[in-house]
Formats: sequence, C-alpha cells, structure tokens
Amino acid sequence: MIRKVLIANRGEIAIRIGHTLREMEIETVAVFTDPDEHSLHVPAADAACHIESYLDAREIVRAAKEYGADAIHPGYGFLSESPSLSEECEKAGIIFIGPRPDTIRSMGDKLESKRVMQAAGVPVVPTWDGNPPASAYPVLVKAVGGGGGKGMRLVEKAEDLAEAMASASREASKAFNDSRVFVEKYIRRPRHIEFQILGDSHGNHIHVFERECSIQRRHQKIIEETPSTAMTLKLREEMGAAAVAAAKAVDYRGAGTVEFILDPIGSFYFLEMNTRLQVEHPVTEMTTGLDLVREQVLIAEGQRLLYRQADLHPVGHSMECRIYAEVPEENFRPSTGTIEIFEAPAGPGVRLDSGVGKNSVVSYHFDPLLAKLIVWASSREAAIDRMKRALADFVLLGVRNNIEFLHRVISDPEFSSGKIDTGFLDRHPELFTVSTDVPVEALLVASLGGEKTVSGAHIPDVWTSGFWRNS
Amino acid sequence: MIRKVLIANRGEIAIRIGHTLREMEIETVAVFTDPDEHSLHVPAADAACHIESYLDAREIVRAAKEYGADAIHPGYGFLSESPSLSEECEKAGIIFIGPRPDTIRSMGDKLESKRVMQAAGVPVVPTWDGNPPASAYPVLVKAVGGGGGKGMRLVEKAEDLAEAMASASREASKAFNDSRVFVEKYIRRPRHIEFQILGDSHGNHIHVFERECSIQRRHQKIIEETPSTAMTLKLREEMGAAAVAAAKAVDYRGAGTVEFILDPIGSFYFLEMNTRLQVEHPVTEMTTGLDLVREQVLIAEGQRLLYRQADLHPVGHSMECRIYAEVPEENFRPSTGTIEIFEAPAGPGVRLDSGVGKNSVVSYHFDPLLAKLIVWASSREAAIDRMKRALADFVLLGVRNNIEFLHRVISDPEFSSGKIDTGFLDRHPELFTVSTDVPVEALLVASLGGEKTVSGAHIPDVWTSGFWRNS
Amino acid sequence: MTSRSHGTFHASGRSIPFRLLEPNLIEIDGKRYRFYVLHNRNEHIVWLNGHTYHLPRAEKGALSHAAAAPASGEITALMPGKILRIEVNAGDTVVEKQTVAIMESMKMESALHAPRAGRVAAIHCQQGQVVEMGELLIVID
Amino acid sequence: MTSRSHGTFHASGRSIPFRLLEPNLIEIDGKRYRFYVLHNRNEHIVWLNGHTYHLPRAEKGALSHAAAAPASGEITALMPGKILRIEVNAGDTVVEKQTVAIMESMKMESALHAPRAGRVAAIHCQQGQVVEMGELLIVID
Repeated sequence: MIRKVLIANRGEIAIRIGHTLREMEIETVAVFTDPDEHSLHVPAADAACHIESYLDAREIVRAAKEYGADAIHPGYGFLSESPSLSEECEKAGIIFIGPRPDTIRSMGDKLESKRVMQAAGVPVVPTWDGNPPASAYPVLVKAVGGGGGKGMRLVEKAEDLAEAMASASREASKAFNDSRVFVEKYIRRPRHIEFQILGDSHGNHIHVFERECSIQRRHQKIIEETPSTAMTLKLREEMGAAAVAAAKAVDYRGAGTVEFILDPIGSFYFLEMNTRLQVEHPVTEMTTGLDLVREQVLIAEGQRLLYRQADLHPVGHSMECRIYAEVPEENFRPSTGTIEIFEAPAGPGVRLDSGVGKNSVVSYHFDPLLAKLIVWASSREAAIDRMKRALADFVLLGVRNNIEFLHRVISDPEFSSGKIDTGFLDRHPELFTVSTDVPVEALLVASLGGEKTVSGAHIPDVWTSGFWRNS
Repeated sequence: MIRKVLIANRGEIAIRIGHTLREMEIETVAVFTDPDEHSLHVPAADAACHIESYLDAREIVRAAKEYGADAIHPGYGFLSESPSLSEECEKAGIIFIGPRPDTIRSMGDKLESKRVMQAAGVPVVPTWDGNPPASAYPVLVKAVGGGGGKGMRLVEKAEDLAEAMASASREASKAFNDSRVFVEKYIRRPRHIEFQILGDSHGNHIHVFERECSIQRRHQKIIEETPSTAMTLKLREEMGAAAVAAAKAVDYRGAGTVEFILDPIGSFYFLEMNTRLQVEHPVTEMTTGLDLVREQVLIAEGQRLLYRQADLHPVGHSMECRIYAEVPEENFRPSTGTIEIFEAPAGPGVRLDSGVGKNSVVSYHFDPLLAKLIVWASSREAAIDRMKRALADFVLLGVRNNIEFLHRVISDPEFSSGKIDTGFLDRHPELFTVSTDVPVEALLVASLGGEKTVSGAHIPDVWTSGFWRNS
Repeated sequence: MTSRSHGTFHASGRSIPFRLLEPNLIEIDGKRYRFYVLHNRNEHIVWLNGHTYHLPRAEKGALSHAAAAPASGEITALMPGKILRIEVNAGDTVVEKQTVAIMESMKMESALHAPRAGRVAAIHCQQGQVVEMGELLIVID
Repeated sequence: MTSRSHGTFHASGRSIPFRLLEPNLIEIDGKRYRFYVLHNRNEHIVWLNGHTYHLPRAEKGALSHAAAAPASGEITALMPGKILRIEVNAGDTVVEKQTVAIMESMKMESALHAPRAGRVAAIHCQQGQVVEMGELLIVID
C-alpha cells in the first residue's frame, strides 16, 4: 500500500494528481522551484519541498526520502519519460508510479522504439537516421529523446535539413537532455490518433480506446477528443489490437499511450509510445469512467487490473481544449503576466483542470499550458455546444490566451463536420485573423474606469472624440 | 423550435437551466424580485425582468410576453407544480416546459394522485382524509398541494393530530397556496426511492432508473444517490415498471419523478408524483449521460424520445450533497448573512451547481439551499471518497452551513455500508454533536488578524492568556 | 524562502513556532494547514483544513447565552426571520411549552414555546416584524 | 431598480444610453452585456460577452509599432524570455533573414532574424539576459 506520494511536477497536472491521491487517502508532497514559490500546486499538497530543478532526479528522490514518501508520481513532461527518475527510485527503494526504467529507455528512444514495434508486427512510419532519399521529402525532424512538438521541424527541401536538424537538436537537448534527432517520412493530411493503454505487473494489458489529437499548432495538440470521427468499429478493433500488441511487446506496466498516424485512406503507423500519463487523459476518463491516476497507483502497488477489455464501454463524447498563455493571432507567441481576473466556467458536463487562478503569476520559465477545459456530452454535437458555452463563460484576463481562438476553431463548420487532420489550422488562416474593429460597447465599458457609479458626465472627452474608432 | 425561454425561478436551478439553454443556443430571460436584485441568476441570463412575486403566474406570463419568450421553464418549487402557470401559458400561446395542466392538477392533489395510481395497479400507501383508526399510528400529516417536507408532520399519538394538522395546514397554505392536508400511514424504517421518468407527446414513456433519497432531515432530503444500495435487478425492474405504469396512467409529458416508499422487506408503495425537474436530478444525469433539461426542452418542442428503455445503461455511482445555509448542530436552524469566502471544490468527477458565490447575500426570504455538490465515480466507495475530498476542499464562510455535517454523515460506517433509511439521522445523534474544543492552531490562525505579515510580537496578549481554551 | 513570515505563538505555557507560507497557508509546528479567517462583530470564524471554528469575541456572546439558558424566561429569536403571529398578550398566563408565537424563516414555520410557566411580562415584537437571530421577543415572568 | 447607475455615452455623434446593473453587468442600448475591464499601463483590456478587446492607451504603443514595422532595422523581443545566444557581433554585415540571436520562452526556442541586410550597429543585450516583450535587442544600420 502506498501511503505518501511525492508529486514530481507542477501546474494543473500536479493539482489533478493530488485530487485523486487525496481521495485514496494518500498523503501528498509537492516540490517547487523558486519561480513556483507561490504557485497553486504548492498549497494543494499536504507538504511541500523546495528544489533547485524539476529535472534533477537525485534531488527529487532525496526530497521524497526526506519527507517520508514511499512513491513518486512524475506527471507528464519533466522527468516522466527519463529513465533516471525510475532508476533512482529503484535504488532508493521508492515506488516509481510508471513503467520500469528499461521500458522508458527503449520507448524514449524513438528509433529503438520503432525497431521494437516493427519486430512485434506493429506498422511503423518509414524513418532515417539523417539522410532520407530525395523522394522522401517532405520529412519531419524529430527528437530521439521526447515528444510534445519539442525538437520537431517540418522540412520541405533537402537543403533546409541541416539547419532544421541543428535547431531541433539544440531544442531537444534543452528539453530532454538528449540532443539526438532523426528523420521521419511526413505523411500528408494525417490524423494523429492515440490509444490509451494500461498494463499491470501480472501480464495483463488492455487498451482504453482512442483519442483524436489532430488539431495541433506547431506540432503541439490544442484540442483533443474521443471518440474520433475517423473511427469505425473495424478500425478501432485493428488499432486497439495494435496498441495492445505494442504494450505486450514491452510488457508495459502502468498507464501509457500508443500514438499512431492515420492517413486519409485508413492506413495507420506507430509513431511513438508515451510512457506516462498524457495531458489529454481526461477525455478518456470522461467517457470510460476510469480514473487513470487511480489506476496508475493501483498498478504501482502491484494490483491486478480489475476488468478486461470486454468490460470497458465508452459512453458519449468528450473534448478537451488546452488553455495556453499565448497569442494565436500573433504566431502563437507566449504571453506572461499576472492573472487579474479568473472566472471559471461551470455546469453539467464541464471539468476544468487548472494550474492557475486569480493572482497567479505566469512567467517565462515554464510551459504556457495554464489549464485544460474538458467537457462531456452524449454526442459530439452536444459536446461542441457545451464547449462553446464553457469557453464563452471563461474569463481569464491579465495574461493573453487562446480562449477566443479555441472558440473560433470549434465553431468552424469543417471542425464540426469532423473532417479534421493535423493540417487543419494551416488550412484555416482566417481563424487567426481577428477584426481590429472595436465595438462602441467596448469603448463604453473601458470608459467606466472600474468605478461602480458612473454617469455621462464622468466620461472623459477622449471617449467622445471617436479616437478609438481608428485604432 | 424554442428560441427564447423565461426561467421562472432563482438560485442554483435557474443558473443550471440557463447552462443547458445556452448550449442549445436558446436565449434566456431571468426574473427576479427585490431581494434577488443582486443574485447570480440575474446576470447569468441574456435578459432579466423584475417581478413582484415568483408565485404570480399571470405576472410571469406577462413578463414572458414582454420579453418575447416563446417558452417558460418553471424549475422546481414556486409555480412548477401549480397548474396555474401551465394554464396561463396555454392561454397566452406560450410553451410551458412541463406537463399539461390536468396532469399537474391531478398529481398535485396527493389524494387524487393516489386514486389514479391505485386504479392503474400501482401499489399505494394507506391514506385517510383526517381520522385514521387508532391502530394506524404513527401517521404522517402531509399537504395535498405539495411536497419537499413542507406542511409535513409526524404524529405518534391521536391527541397530537389536531395541532399537527393545523400547523401543517398553515405551512402548506403559505408554501402551496392550498391549505388542505391529509393523513398517511407512517412506514417504519422506510427508504425513500424515486424513479425518474420521461414521456413525450407521442405516447412514449420510459424510466431513467432510481434515486435513493433516504438521508433526510425534517423530511427534507440532504444526500441523494444512484444506484440505490437497496436495489436488486429484480426490484429495479418491478419498481421501474410501476413508475412507467404511473407515467402511462396520466400520459405523462416531460420529465417527472415517481416517489416510492420501500419498506425493509422489499415492498414498495407509490407516494407521489413530482411533475417537474427534481432538485436531485444531477445524479441521474451523471450516471446516464442524459441532460434532463435538454430532454425537457426537446419534449416541449414536440420531439419524440430518441431512445427506448433498453438503450439506457447507467454507469458508475453518483451522489449529491445539498449545501444548506443552516446549522445542523442547532436543530438545523437557518442561517443568513453574506458569503465572504467561497472556494469551490474542483477536479475529476466533481460538479457544483451553485446559486451563490463570493459576496452573495443569503436572506431569510428564500429556501436555504445554496448549492448542490455532485460527484461521480466508478463505484459507491470511490464516490464517497471523492465526496469527502470535495467537501473538505469546499470553503464557504460568512453564512453558517452544513458542509462539515455532510462530511460527518458520509464518513459514518453505517452510511458507507449502505444500510440507510429515512430514520438514519435520528439514529445518529452523535453526528450532531461537535466538540467545542478549539485547537490551539485555530487560535493561532485567528490571531493573525488577516494580516499578511505577522510576527510573534504582533500577537495581542489575549492570545497568550489561554482565554480561548475555556470557550 | 527567507521572505516568508514567521513567528512564535504563546498559549497556555506552550510556545509554538509557525510560518505563514501563503496568505491562506500556514505551517504550525512543522505541519501545514490551509486556513481562512473572518473577523465578525461577535466572533472570529476560523476555517482550518476542512473544520470551521467559531470563537466568540470577548465576554459578550449574548447569543450563546440566550441559547444556552432558555429557561430564563426570555424568549429570543433562534434564527433570523419574520414574526408570523403572536399567540399571547401581555399579562396572559402561560404553561410550560405553550406556543407563544410563530416565526417563519426561509419558508419554514417554527413555533416559539414558553420556556417555563408564568405570566407574559413583555412583548418586544409585533406581527410581520423581521427580527435578527438572538433578538429578545417575549419575556415570561 | 432606480438605485442602479446609468448614463449616456457619446461617441462619433451617437448618444448611447447605458445602465450599470451590477459591477460586471451592463445594459447598453437595451441589450445586456457581461463585462470585465483591466486598465494596464499600455492598454485597456475589455472582456465583453466572450470577446476580449485590447485598446492601446493614448499615442504610445511602442510595442505595436515595433511589431508593425519590423523592416526598420530594430530587432525587438517578440516575447518575454531569455537570450540563449547572440550569433553576430557589432560591426558584422548581415543579410536579410539571417539569424542574429536565439531566444527561449516557455521552453520553446525561437530565432530572431535580421529584418533587412545591413551592418550590426548596436547590440543591447547579452547572452543569458532575461528580456521583456518589445525590448530593443539589436540594431541593424
């Protein structure tokens, strides 16, 4: 039995993991670096330990020891896919809530993982170490050491390959402490479809259905949903079987994700396996009723999965929008600042996993993911309606963000039709263009100056000059 | 198609109805009386109309006309079970989102409704107009005109009947504008189990499973859940069939609830039919995925139910705690004031339907229901764990409330075992007793005086005298 | 970390170290607590890790006195609300537990009873009046 | 209802009646809007029924100027972040679109390019420095 868990992460995922742990009556220990001293994941835990870096496995294991934690949950990002934390835990006699170090190592190496999957009969995307034939272009440069769009570059022409590999390599080195990159065939109009898998330490492996993650910006997901509109019963059965084969190939222990590329004619290819909880795991939770963090803990305790593949029946439709501190209209530039107004949406079928609230400071130190807005409804159409309503209710001011952009994306008729692929945003430049017209109502409201009592006489002249009409 | 709905209610239910209507792209009109001028349901709507009374059907229909609403949603309480609003709507050519006036009238008369159900073969509780035989005691005095614990009295001895009937009659007159009361056999250790029903205007009637509502104070529900721990597949089938028979007996249109009493040996009796949305409807939504307000609107538009009985499969377990402005430890006396701190719980499987927030004023004018905290989880045990965590996270200060009391109730081993009935709270007086000891940590915190910077020197002498240790 | 406020709390001969970590997070004697405090006219209200404590201010606390000693002959409002009806007149003789008035609060009626037998000495309220909790309504001699 | 604040807004020859219903609810010309306003140093930010508007204050708005006219030879930080590396020296000749520096913000690298060909006239930042959005980094003559 696990009694106390150190959560080796920050932001929304640290808080979300804490929710489940506390429901399991497991004590929680937060870690935080200097810029996170006042972040919300710190008071959410039963105890908190200051650390120098979220990337130092030894320091984190030392903190776990010091605070009497018998297990460590890595979350996603940071050390979640580095074998070092899993290894240091083994050495220290602390349970790592995740796969064995060798699984992390072989799946973390994107070239090695493809070799393993190919051997297991799972279809994989054509891949090269560095010099693809001219006929293979366009290609993707990707980091051997990790995913999430970091260290990834699309290269259309052979002459651009060298710079792309160099730049990707630097980014990868920083993000994953591993500068190796490789080249992969770029599949046109692909969908990104992934399968959640679960494996216990008794050799049982199941999949928990797919997630459609095709709406991406800069190779990073922004909207995810399940079920996928691309899925037929037959395709789900085939891809699910491939996902379970992938899990069995490495005797996977814990919760993981098998990512596939699905091309327009229905062929699919193994892309990579993420050996951790995924950012978008909530949509699977909403449709299957599983609490994936609880499953992770039970598996880490050595328990058997309590259900078989045939016992799982997803219900309804779930969609997630990632709320980022960024300006989509200005090439997704990150934004920083202090959140001065934070009014969260509520109501039936709405879940908000947030790492921030009123007065939270968003700095340039971390990933710009602020929160995840997740909805569930009985159909995709109803889920979109619900998401539109929830996004329209969500007020987050003080840090520029993508809430309105997400509203425009899910309001797009092509999105509603479900005919999406990873090129969706590139095909819709109009979603990035906002009218610069400021309605007179906004001018009026700005003129109120925050005073609770106003009258016509209080409005300064500038507001009557029509000046703002030109801005 | 309904385009604009006037919501003839206030508080959490007005806000919750608005959520669904806005998702259906239906405009909303709120109504409010003077004490509700600053209540949250007013800004939540697209428009709002000041009225003199929530109980004046003509005024409400006039407001709907004035604001161009083509339908009225009554919510629960107020005019929801008065045939007058349904009738006034018919006269004015406005859609009433609820049953026909004759259904409301016959089911609203608790004596007439029993006659109808008895004729339809549904088992009913023995009932008298006023003078039960001596052998029938204890009996319950109940209002002909409504439910919700109002106008209800338990009478143990014949000599107390007259006063109980007089007092119940006064309360009923005020609550339902109908002073008639009747007497019903009181069943010992009963469970209160109700079935959600849906009927369209094409003669289709289904049930949407049961809700267990046995945890009551003063005959008013405080914790509801589904499924019921009393239920077997066979009993659910029998009671479900009785509920559908009840719906068919009046060709029920809309969403309604058939309430039953279940005795310890498994016999059940029709108690009454509530011809409206129920306070506890969310637990049904959480386990079935139906949005009951959406169903109400679709039925009111004349649409057919899109599913049959066999299509509905409830999943997991859901529980609701009613957050009341009352002091359970002091005989549930109502409490008023201004909510100065409001920190809502969040996380997976947690839904809060609230009518209040920070700065809301809770006055003596209305029902003390502030909010409903609803959780869903895969099992009853996990749902209880989740509810405990959510209640522990919920901070509501400025108005005394029952949050800690609810936490004690669901932490009780007898509650966890599922062996509950309507006498549960009476059997557990210890749940009403709180230690008057104030821990030294609370004294310390009180001494901080709300200052963000404190030091030992700032603590006033009184805090070192030990004075509070005696309080 | 040095920027955080800290101090020592002295009570009943104990000295308890504490550090204020955040506006609503405190470490006391090495253990962390989430907390909120309201300072009202009559009491301090402390929320601490899911428990709420009401600490009456100084010696007043007339309310808790009224609630604790109902046999005194003073009938006070047990909740804020409206006086629906007064069922006695000044000078009437009442028996113990006799209903003397009916109040309404939050749509619930409740009866006020004579705490003991006696004579109605004074009536401090009238029908329809809105009263605060703890307000003196009727006195029985 | 009479207690609510109201007034008339004059803009571009129109007179628009409004009533402030709640701190964050306003009725303008008969229609209701939920709204929030932030008044920052450089701009007013207005949230109105789900849309956010950024209204620059007065004539300054150096930032939008920098963004709008990148061909001026001034290279400014397009986002707050850290200068990872400066790839040119003062006096160097650069071609258009040549990478002159690498910045990092929120774990993403991005390259800063010369807006036009020319000579590096001045470098106003150094490696490792944390810079604000709009800060002038490098000038190309």
